[in-house]
Amino acid sequence: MMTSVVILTFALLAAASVLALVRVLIGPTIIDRIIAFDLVAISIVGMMVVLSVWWKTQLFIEIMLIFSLLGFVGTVAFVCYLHNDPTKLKRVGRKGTSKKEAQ
Amino acid sequence: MFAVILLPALAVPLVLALAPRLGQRVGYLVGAAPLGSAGLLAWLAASTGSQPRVILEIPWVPQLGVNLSFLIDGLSIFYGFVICVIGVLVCWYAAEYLGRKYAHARFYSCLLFFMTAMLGTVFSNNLLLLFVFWELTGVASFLLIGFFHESDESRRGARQALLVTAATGLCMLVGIILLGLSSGTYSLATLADGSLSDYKDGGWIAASCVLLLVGAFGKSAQFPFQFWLPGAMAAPTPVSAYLHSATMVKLGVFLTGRIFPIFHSLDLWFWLVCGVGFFTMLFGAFLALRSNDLKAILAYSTVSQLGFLIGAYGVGSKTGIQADTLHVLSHVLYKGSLFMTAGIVDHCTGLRDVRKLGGLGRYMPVTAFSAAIGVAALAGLPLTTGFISKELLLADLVDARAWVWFALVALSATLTVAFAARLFFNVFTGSKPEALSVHRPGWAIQTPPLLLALAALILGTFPGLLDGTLNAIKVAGLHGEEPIHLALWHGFNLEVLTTALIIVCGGGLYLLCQKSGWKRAEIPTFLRFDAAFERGLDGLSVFSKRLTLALRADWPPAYLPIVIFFLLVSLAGTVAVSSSRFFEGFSAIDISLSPLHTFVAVMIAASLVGVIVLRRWTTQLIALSVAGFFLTFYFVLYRAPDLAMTQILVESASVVMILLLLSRFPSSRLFRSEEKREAKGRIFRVILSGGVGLVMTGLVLFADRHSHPDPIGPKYLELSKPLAEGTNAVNTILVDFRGFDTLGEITVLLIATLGALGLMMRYKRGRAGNDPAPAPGFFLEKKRRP
Amino acid sequence: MKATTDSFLVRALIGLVFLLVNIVSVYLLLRGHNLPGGGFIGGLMTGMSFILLGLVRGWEELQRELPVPPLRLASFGLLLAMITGTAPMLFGRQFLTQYQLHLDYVPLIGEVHIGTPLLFDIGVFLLVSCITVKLVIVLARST
Amino acid sequence: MIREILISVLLLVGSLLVFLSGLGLLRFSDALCRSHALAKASTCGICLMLAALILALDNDISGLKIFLVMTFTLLTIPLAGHLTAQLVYRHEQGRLRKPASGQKKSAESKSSLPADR
Repeated sequence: MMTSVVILTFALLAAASVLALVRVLIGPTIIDRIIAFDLVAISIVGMMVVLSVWWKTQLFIEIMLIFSLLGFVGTVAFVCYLHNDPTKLKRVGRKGTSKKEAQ
Repeated sequence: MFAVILLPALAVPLVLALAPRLGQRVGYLVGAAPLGSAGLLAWLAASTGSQPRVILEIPWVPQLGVNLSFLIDGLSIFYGFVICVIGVLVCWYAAEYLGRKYAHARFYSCLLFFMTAMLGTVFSNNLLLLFVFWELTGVASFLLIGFFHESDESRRGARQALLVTAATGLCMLVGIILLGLSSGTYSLATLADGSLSDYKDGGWIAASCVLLLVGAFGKSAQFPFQFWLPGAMAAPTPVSAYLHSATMVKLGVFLTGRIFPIFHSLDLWFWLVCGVGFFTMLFGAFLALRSNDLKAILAYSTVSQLGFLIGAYGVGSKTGIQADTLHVLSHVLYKGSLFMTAGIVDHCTGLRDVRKLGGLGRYMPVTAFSAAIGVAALAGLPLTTGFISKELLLADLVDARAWVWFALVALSATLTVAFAARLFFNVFTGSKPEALSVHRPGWAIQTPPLLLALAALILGTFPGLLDGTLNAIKVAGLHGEEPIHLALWHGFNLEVLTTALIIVCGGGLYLLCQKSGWKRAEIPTFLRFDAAFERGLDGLSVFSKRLTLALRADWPPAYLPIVIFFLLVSLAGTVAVSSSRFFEGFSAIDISLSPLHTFVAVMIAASLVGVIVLRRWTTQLIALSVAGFFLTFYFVLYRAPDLAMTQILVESASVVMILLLLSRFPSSRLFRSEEKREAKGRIFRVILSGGVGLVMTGLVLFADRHSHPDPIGPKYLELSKPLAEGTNAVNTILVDFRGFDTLGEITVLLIATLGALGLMMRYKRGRAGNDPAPAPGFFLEKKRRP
Repeated sequence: MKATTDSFLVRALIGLVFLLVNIVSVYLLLRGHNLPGGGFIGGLMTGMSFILLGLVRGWEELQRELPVPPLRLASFGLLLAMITGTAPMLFGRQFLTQYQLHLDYVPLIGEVHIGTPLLFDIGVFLLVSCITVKLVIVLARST
Repeated sequence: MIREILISVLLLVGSLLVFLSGLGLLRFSDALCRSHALAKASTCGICLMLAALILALDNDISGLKIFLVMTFTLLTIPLAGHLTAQLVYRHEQGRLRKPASGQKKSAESKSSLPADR
């Protein structure tokens, strides 16, 4: 019973991270990518929780904490980077569409 | 024994302390050091006699067979005396020659350092130790030649001398190692009496003999390497008198003497040594005839006399050498005095060009007298030691029936007579050109050359005095058995006839050239090896600059693909070559994909594809950190928490730093031009990275199949608890078992940070405009001003 | 990265996050010998927390706030590691021999097991954290 | 036995929530809503899973630590969401579409945010 639950949870988390990855790849603006990056971090933490539930070990508690910390630091870093330089936000498209956007 | 070698070196601190106060007179005090060494040496020679005795066998690097072992035998004692006695005279002469304004402390400490190096070379028994001291003399000569470091010419001369002697020194080192490997020992004493045949593989012996001789030729400025000696004349005259006539250039002769007992039975010995020696003698004499600067003439004459000395070793190879020490002694005496007189002339008139000098005899009679004796000895006129040594060499040549060399020696002797006569008559006699202002030199500066000249004269007229000492310092393997008997007159034989002929022709040649006013007396350009050497050096630096630019070392995206491409080609090549052995284990791999691992691997691959596909730097960075997160999760799957933590922390720290770096560029517009250029190389780079990935997987699989028989991992796990009292093996290894590595790592970390700070600070100031050179390597700075 | 986010919320909470992270990093450092953790990881976490602080509050202010210049602390860390390495040589033992001490009745904590590797680890901790902080500050302020 | 059931329920609900936030991330039309989805759903999901972990590892020290992890995630993820939302808001100012007054209007209004490949 327990293993089937673990497998199902894992599948769900994996699906979440796949979705997040898709968003990272196609995300129109950078902010979508940042959000997706954060979700990836969270889904990995989730996976670790499932693993430690399955293996009944306490080893991974610190790593979960570190992962969430680093997810946060990554987001803050990207946001601060974008905050100072709004030009990066604009759409830099192919074949000159960015000119039209820029006005 | 140590005292003899180290006394001059010990005197250096003394000199450094006293020089500021004593100023010029410190020279006399410095003279005491070689005098002390000479005294000690005399006591040592008296107590041991001249049988070769190895003293002081102190192991220095036992694994390499290098030990501090010194050898006392006739040859080394003789050279030791030459170094010390001439050293005293040179110090005395330098005290007078260097006026107020020169840095006495630096000069004398270099000189003493040189003396120690010379004594060390002469007395060392272990070949590698000899090499060490050999290179030290090279360094000392570099310092001394470049004493007037303001003038570009002396800097060039010093660099040239160092490069040539060091290069030939390297060849010598290879020769020494070859000899050591094939004969099993580096100590000269055992090598000397061991016969050549019993060494393991004879093939190497010829090679090591040639290489050792190349080292000797380089140091003694023989044919291909003779151009550095005239260049070294930019040194102050005491240095020229000491290093470049009496001692340092004699090292090549000394080495030939040392390795004579080992290699003389080789047939190539006769041809190589005599050939190079006597050809250099002729070549040097020819160049001396054609040069005008006083010291240049003396330099080229030294080159030719060294050829004479080295050739002497080649001649007597069957019966053993007769009186090589006599040849060396006579050359030291007259060449030393000639250099010193040249120094006095230069000191008093400030000129060194023979054509502008004349009639100085009236102003400095004592110098003229000693110059006359020196020139007579150089030309080999009777009543001087020069005559006796030339006679002996000619006698050897006649015995050995080597008529080719005999003619060569005779020819170069006539040329020597010609330029020797020019040296004396054009400078000291004849009318004094009015433009010349001459002030009379003090008697103190004239006595050292006078002493040397008188010694040459007295020993020339009464050679018998030398018989006792020459027989005493015979070396078993080197010198012939029967005692030498020197006499002024050996009766009416071929040598006397040729000498008379030489003198007459030489005089005729001198008169001929005098009449033609020495117009053709300048060295043709194709013979100017030193100019060619300089051009070679400059060409080298230009080539390297162009190469770095061609490789676009400053624009990483351009040269990284090339580097990776070659990595790929080499790896793929090795795999292809040994493909059978490489792939034989692969069939046994069980491809059981656990769903979890594959999922994570797929995710990593997907996010990396994202990195390639996405356009802008920031988006690529996000995709990259996603890949990093998944990679860390991989470690978690393998139950490696420490590793996962470190990996993720380092990775996100670097992501933040890259972001900071990115925010430095005002906007991505700046990269427009770069990105255009990047686009077309993209496919090539994708294939390249694919290739690297493939090769890496291959290597990993290969390594997996051939793991080490008894890996150390498990041992650490067992020992971690009992020894280090810690259950976390990763940390106990880091801190306890391999604590030393960690210590090293954190030191490196600190140093690397300081380096990085240096670069970043420099860049910051650069932008503030007050820093002349902006940070190197930031291609932004160089190519385009944003 | 001159001005950072001006949202009040982040500025207020970052202090709490900073505190939490540093507690965990010291905890990781101290238990390093027996459980996953250790000098490097602790040092990096502290470094990250300072980076976080700098990101939110601005680098100049962080530079001013730092109690002690980071490079000096880093070199002190190296010195500490060096001392723990060379000290045993004074007693005739080999370089870097480690000593362990087992205390049973420490008043507050009970049974404690400390040793010189801990000192070594603290040295590493100081060095790594200060280096990360210094590098990031200089990199940020040089834009 | 009850513990097993409780753990599995918590785990399933938690991961479901995280999955939903992923889905939301993909389905929502513009960045603001996406940050909204991220901030709320995934935090709750993670906390539930951590609670399951507390139950799974029954020794109390690790429970305390997990509680610390829980507070940390509760603290940071919404903060991240807030930051991104603020950035989007500051960047877009007036151009965000009004709250959908009528169903019709919101359907046809394309995402005003410029898409960025």
